[in-house]
Amino acid sequence: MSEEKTITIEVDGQPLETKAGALLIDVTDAAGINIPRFCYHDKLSIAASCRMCLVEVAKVPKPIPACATQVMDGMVVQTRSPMALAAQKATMEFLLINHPLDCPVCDQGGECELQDVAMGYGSDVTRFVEGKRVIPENNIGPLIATDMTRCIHCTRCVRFGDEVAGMREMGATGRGEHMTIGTFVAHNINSELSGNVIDLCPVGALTSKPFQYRARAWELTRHTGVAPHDSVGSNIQIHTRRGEVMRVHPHSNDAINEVWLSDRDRFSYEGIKSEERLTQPLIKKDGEWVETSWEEALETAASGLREIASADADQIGTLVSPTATLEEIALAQKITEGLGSPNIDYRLRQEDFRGNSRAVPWLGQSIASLEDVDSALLIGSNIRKDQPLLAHRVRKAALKGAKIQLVNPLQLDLHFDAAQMVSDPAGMVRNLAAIAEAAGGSHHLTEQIEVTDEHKAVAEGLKCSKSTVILLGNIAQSHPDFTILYGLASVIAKAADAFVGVIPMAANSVGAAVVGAIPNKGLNAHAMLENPRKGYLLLGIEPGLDINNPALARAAMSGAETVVAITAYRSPCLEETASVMLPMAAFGETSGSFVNAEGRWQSFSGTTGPAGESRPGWKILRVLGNLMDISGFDYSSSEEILDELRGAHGGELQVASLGAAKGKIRSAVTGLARIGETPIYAADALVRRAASLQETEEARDAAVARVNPSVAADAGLLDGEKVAVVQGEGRAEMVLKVDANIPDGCVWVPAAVPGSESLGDQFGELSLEKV
Amino acid sequence: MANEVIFKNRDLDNLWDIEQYRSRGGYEILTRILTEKTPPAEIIDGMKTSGLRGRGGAGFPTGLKWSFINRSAPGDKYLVCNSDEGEPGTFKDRDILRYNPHALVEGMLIASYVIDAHRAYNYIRGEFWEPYERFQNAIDQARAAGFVGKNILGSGFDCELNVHLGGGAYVCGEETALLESIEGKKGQPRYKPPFPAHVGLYGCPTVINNTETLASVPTILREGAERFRDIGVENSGGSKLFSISGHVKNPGVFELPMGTPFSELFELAGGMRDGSKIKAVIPGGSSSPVIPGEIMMDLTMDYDAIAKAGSMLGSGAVIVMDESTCMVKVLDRMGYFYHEESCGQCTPCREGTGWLYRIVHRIENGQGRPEDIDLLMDVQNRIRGKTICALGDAAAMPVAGMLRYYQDEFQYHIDHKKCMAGTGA
Amino acid sequence: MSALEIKNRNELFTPEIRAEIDHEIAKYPEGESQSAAMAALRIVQDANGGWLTQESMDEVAAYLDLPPIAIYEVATFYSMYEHKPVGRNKLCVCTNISCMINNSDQIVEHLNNRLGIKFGEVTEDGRYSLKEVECLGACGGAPMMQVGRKYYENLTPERLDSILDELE
Amino acid sequence: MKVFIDYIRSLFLLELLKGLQLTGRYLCAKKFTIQYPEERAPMSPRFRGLHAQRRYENGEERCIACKLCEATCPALAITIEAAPREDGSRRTTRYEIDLFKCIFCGYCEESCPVDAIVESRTYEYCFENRGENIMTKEQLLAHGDKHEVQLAKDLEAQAPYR
Repeated sequence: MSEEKTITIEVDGQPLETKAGALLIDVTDAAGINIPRFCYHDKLSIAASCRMCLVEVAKVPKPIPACATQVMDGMVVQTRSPMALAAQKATMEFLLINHPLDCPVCDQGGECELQDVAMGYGSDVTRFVEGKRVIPENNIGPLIATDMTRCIHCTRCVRFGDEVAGMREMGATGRGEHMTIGTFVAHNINSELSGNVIDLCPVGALTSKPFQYRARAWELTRHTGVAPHDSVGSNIQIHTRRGEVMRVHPHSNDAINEVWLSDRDRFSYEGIKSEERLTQPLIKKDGEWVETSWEEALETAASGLREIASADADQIGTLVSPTATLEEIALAQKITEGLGSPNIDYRLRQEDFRGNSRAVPWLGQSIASLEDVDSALLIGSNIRKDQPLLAHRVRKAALKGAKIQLVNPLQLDLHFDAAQMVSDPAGMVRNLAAIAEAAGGSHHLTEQIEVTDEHKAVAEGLKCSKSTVILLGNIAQSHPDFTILYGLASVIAKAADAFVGVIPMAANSVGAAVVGAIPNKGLNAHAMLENPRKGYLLLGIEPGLDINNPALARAAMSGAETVVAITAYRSPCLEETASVMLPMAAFGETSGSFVNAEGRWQSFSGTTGPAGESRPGWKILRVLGNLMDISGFDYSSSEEILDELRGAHGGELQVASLGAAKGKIRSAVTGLARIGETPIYAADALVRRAASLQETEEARDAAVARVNPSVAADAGLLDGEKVAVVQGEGRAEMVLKVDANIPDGCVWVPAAVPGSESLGDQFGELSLEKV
Repeated sequence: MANEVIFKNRDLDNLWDIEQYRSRGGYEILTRILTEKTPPAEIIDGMKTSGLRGRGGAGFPTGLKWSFINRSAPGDKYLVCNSDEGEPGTFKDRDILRYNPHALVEGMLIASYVIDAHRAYNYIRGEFWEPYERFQNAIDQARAAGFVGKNILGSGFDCELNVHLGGGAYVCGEETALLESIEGKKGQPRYKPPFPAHVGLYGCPTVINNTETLASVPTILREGAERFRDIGVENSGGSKLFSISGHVKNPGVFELPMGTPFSELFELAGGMRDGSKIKAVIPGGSSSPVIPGEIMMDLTMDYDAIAKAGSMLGSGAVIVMDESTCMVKVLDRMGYFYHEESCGQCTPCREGTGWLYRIVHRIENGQGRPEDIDLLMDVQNRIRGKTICALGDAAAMPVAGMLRYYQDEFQYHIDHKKCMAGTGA
Repeated sequence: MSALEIKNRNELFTPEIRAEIDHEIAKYPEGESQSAAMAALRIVQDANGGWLTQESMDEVAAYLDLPPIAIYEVATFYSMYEHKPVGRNKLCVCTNISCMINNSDQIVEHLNNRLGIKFGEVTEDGRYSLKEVECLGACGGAPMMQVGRKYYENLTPERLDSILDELE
Repeated sequence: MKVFIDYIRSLFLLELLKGLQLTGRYLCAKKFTIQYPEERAPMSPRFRGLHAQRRYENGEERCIACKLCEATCPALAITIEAAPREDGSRRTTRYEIDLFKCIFCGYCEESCPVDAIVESRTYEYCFENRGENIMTKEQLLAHGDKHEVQLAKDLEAQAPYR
């Protein structure tokens, strides 16, 4: 009420209108009046501890911190009066007495807040003649380099861990001058948002390890871009130097990623420089891969596909990665159509295609609005790992008191309070059906469903809130009963007056659906492999890792006559299956567009030239189209393609049903059921090659089989033992980890990790064998 | 006129026993308030009349503090007693806890009633194990007698009384640091506003009073606010416990009316030991600026008189130093104390206290530089008034005080790399 | 840490220690068990011969359902928590002003000579350790020291000797 | 009349003698010319010749890859790439000076916080092949090693004025 009142204050003689109750520092920032600060950050709580923002306020005898002062009507503030300046200079001197003079070797040099403020408020001579404080280092993992001797104790990193990342991993131990920021005990920082402390740290105490010593801020060219992994579409700044991507920073956008960036988006750029980058076109000649010219490679690819198409166009199948750009996907679709084939799909990790293919699976609302929900039901979603910044929004809602409930095949380690209903994959369907019944909805499942008090509680939680959202995540989309799960979610939504959405898996999943990379009466991603085609066109895919059933994919492709792979990487499973590899520009090297979870079209331009002989995907596809004499392939820029796409598909996204709650539950198994999650750092080809991310505990712990203690005991297996996971014909050896978070009757065997290439569906029956 | 309030019944043996305490009217006023349901506003008025000011050091009027609590606001309210006695020179609360714990229990219960708090905590510093046991015993006895717990004396008023032991941190004597400490965190003071009366313990309205303040409450209410007020002088009502230590013959705690001449207190403490001559007095705990003995002899012990002389009455901790005392060494030790006890949260105190200590320490060790006195003065000035809590000021003020009266000693140390003749024995 | 997560809350500490900590938790409003952190650390430290190991701090964190760093912060902030082994008798000698001007230096020197250790050290037999502490609020009895829970005031070298002899 | 006087003057070759007088004076005066390359002109310690990189006495290279020289170079002649060395220290992996671009302004030397890059007294060098104009880190260090004694002396001489 009074908060909304507009008041007038005076700062440095300048009258400012503002809302009552606003913080002085926000008001001055908005007016362009600079007050120096270190501990204040608009996304974190107020510490008021650095004392750099002290200003003089009329009628207050002492200087007061602008960051902790709410404005009041008629307040007269002076930010540069003798009293204010003296206070600011005093603080500056105190901060500098124990700060090392190692700017020349400090990575923050050139973009250091302390350096900048010291230029304005510091003195050029120190009066402190004693030895400076030195803090011993702790290694906190492969992503963040520490030099705590430089720390100025602003506690931004500590507050970030507590308030944003939801993991209190860092703290301020000791007291007084001996207070030390750190983990106290040497251990790695494991939050999936940990990299943000690098941006938050005003000095060089926390810097990026992969970027360490590699470049200076002043020599970098900044390009805005869009992160290529999750479907948030985080805005980023790609920093390049001499044609090389040096690092990635967040680009603030309150509607999308605010000021944050997930570690995956921040550090995956290392994958661009992978040794596995394909830099020269390759052709398989007599079973051997040989480097060749673009002309020959393109001719081979075009003629191979054209020959098959001219005999029977239906024998062509196109699989596109949902991390490819909109333009690339659209051209791949156009080529497929031009060849006369209806078979194209981007839903590589989906198993259940019973539902409506033409409906676009998307969030159904804005990303920002997620933080305002009162209640949320997440179905089959490890949201924290799959979509770290969506999880951050949900966490914000939870902190505001929203009731978050999850139906999942494993117990998640979440950073917010949530009720988790855990069961095997088939149980998820039953649980959801029971919740639907408890909520008063009806379904047409063939099975009898038992409704317990737990289900009633979930239903109640959903019904008695004002704004409720039901979201289906990655696990749900790979689930053998995705359609039914969606149908049940819709039933619940109807009964609870809620909103249903799908959390798209990848950066451009929504885009791929929008531009129609979905079979129109043709074969879907699964059917194309179940009924092997003679020719495949693969866009940005590694068949062993990016597809729900890699065993099926590899078998189908190995038997095909022509497999044209447009790829940025030369990977073993492509060497095994493809017949031509066309080197494609990787992340940061090509222009294009992504459509994120909320349906926002975001375009970006190339920041560096493509590596070696590789070329942007859209150019490769355009030439392929030309060579195959398909009309309408005379674009001279990716913008032209985009303009065409905007015209055809640029309308507002509609929420359409993806499936109904009817039919048979397919996920029921008789033996052990596989829970085939895609680990966070295995999600796509780029991140799989990001060296530092692969060194994190999260990545190192990923390629294991997890079972709960009772399953382990039944099978007579021990923690840390090597076991063979047998799924159909496939067999993979993995280390067994006993993990109480996995439900009975299940084995968590991840997809997209080394060893999983020979396995089958992400969800299905398997058995464990002793090795 | 001595021993009028808290130490009134000190002549009784085992005053810490509830029976003894009750034999002289203990718990009468609490019983009356609870049975008569005295309106809290009336009690607050009484406190205001009494002129009782916080005895912890800051001297904030107690009645006014209590009146800040909005009794009708929903949610919990808390009363916290600050027995984290740590100001060097102060040792009065220890004696209250040891010899008259029931006065404190009764005072805490009355205050809780006034602000409608159903939980009250006494934060006793962790080293005070013996006083803690005495006080805990007093609580147990009071509980057994029906003064603590649910539905006290059938009045419908509930109040749980508990002790929270500290862990060894001077800064926890600062009220918001103390609240953080009760919440199980590091004792780092909070930025104010909001003040504890609005956002205190667990985010609820909270009153924090010193041990001596709360222990005075029963007597004040029982014997009349006017009587208490009239014991003292204007603007400094009642009597006060003075802890006197240092080079006096009989150091100890003395309860004297406010406004008593220092010379009288000095006499009570037996005057100087071994016939030495008085040099300087720290009148209100180590944070208060030092005053030369001859000036001190003409002062009275009340807030205004001491303030006029450029120092503070603080917690009433008087440290007397004789002529053999080297003031550089004293400041060196005090500097070390504040440097060690700074919580580390805000910059001027974290970095500045260490700097002050290092400068004084090098002067003391014969490595002083000619510019050091100006530097000391400047650094203390740069800390003052710029920190979150008063610890920064507490560290800075003694430096200014020392330099005001004893700069020559510092200069001598710098010039001759040793103590001035006759000091530093 | 993960090992502790698996551990049941009831497997931490002995039943007596658990009861003591639970008693402390009960002093505070529901959901505010963090308030008992300091008491829990004190109890665990006492049971562990006067100092805290990292494991014991982790256990306290697990028992109170707090992130370990929250406990490390508390345990390193307050001076009464020890992070290195101490002697059976931890002699905490005050050297603050009132004690200093009453010759605490002499007391310290006497202890240094008699025990052969300095502040922060433990005698070889583990009987004594020496610690410099700030004002303990007994300036009237300066110079003074605390051993265990007891205050010893008005110290003189002679009195010290007899006190030390009594301590086991 | 004037013609007559000029005639007499020319008879006595007065002009010539006047000229020879100057010649004679310089014949006896101290010589300015030096016999390069046998003889060398004196050099200031601030002479800005060919670049060198210096090492510490223990053989450790001084350069810490702070990149200030690269930033300050007005001719963009310096190219540096850096990375952590195995021992974790900050070191250059590439340090090149393009002598075609270099204008010998000495800013690199002035900006260096550790006196690593210096301009030596060497001014006699030539390139015979394309590409030799780029001085690599190895060449710079080798040059520095060769002239270290002189470089250290020159830096010391300049020290009071920096």
